[in-house]
Amino acid sequence: MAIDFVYFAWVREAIGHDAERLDPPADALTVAAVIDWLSGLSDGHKRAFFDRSRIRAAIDQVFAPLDAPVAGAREIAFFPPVTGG
Amino acid sequence: MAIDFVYFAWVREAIGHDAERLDPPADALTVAAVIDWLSGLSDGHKRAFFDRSRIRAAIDQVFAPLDAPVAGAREIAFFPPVTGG
Amino acid sequence: MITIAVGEADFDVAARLAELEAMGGGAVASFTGIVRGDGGLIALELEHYPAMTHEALTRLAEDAARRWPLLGIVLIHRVGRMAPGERIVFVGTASSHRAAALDACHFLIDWLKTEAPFWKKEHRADGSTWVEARTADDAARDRWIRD
Amino acid sequence: MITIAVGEADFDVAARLAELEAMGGGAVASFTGIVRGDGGLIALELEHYPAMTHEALTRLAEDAARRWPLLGIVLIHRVGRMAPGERIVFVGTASSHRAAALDACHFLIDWLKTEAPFWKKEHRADGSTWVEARTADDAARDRWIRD
Repeated sequence: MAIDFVYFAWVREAIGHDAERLDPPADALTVAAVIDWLSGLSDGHKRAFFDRSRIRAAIDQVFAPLDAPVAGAREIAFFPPVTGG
Repeated sequence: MAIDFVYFAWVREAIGHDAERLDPPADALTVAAVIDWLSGLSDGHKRAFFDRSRIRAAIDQVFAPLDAPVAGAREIAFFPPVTGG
Repeated sequence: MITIAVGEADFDVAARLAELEAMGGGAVASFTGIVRGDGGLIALELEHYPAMTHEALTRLAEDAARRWPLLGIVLIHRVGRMAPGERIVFVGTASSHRAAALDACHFLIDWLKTEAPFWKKEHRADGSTWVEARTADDAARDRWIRD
Repeated sequence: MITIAVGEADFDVAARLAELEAMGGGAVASFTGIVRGDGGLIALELEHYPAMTHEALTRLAEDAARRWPLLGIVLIHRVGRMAPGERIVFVGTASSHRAAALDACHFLIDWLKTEAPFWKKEHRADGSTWVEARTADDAARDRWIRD
């Protein structure tokens, strides 16, 4: 099922756009597995997700760990650790 | 030697005035001894100093415990525990 | 009363404090973050996740309201480009208890720094860099975690 | 920069915060105390020891400046008669570190409540009473005592 992917900060800059609708393979069951698949899409995606320790995610606007299941997700966001305030 | 005594809050109200210059006896060596002497001056002074646990003092504008020596003091203030802020 | 505001415009601290002062609690605390001009900073750019930000800040405020007896919470965070000296963030709290107002204010800014979807980019004459998250900020947040 | 003000007039919180924001530290914290209208309070009267107050507040601010890396401290305390809803006291701090600004602000209001020569009298329809010192305020102050 298609998922809206949204990117922020240097993740967005590396990928080159801020959103895309994609249909990950059915066996990409977790955020980490989705990242593995996304990394193969382009050099930009590969660069963005190269250092997994610096990647944070949110599923449907709620922070999620990388081992979280993605079943039913409509929107998955990837970004660096937050630096607001 | 004459000392300026100043009073605040209900200590002032009980005594009936906010300041007086008095010459305590030479053997009133501590704040507590001065209080003993002041208590004999009038009913108002007696009422003001009746509950010693509720009396605080400052010597020359610095908080002082009741057992502090009064030698050299120019101004002694008596008041309840502070309640600002 | 929880007030959340996220936007590009500067905000009126006095008006927000006046609202909190009017709540009858007697104690109002605030924290304001301002862009520092350290190291030749020309501008700070704040990016956020619009679909998530308001909800994340609301959850944060509700969490504070559960932990402390608060009468009012104001959270304001600016986004976009800001120059040194400009305000970025404001946290204000009102309570009948001064410790509640002050502790909740401290909690809110600590959590906001680590739990709200904002990212800072620093622009200098020699280029632009994304601000790295600080482990000190995580430690400040973790201070508030209770069993 | 230490600013101490004691007087009958209300004060301009926004102007004081703007001074602290302009100090370049990036972090400004404040606490404002307001007269509460609890229990039919008509007015609050603040008496102080004029010859001592300014010096006591200055010592307090200097103590905070020794404990935390502060760029600015503002302490304002009103005296005289105030109605419910009016500001009584303001503590503001500026620092390069948000925890320093917030902790110093908390310290200053805790100590001001127990170590500065002010006394409150509450006026109600049925009479006037001096406010009793609270042991909770002493406990809040003692939290900051270091060996």
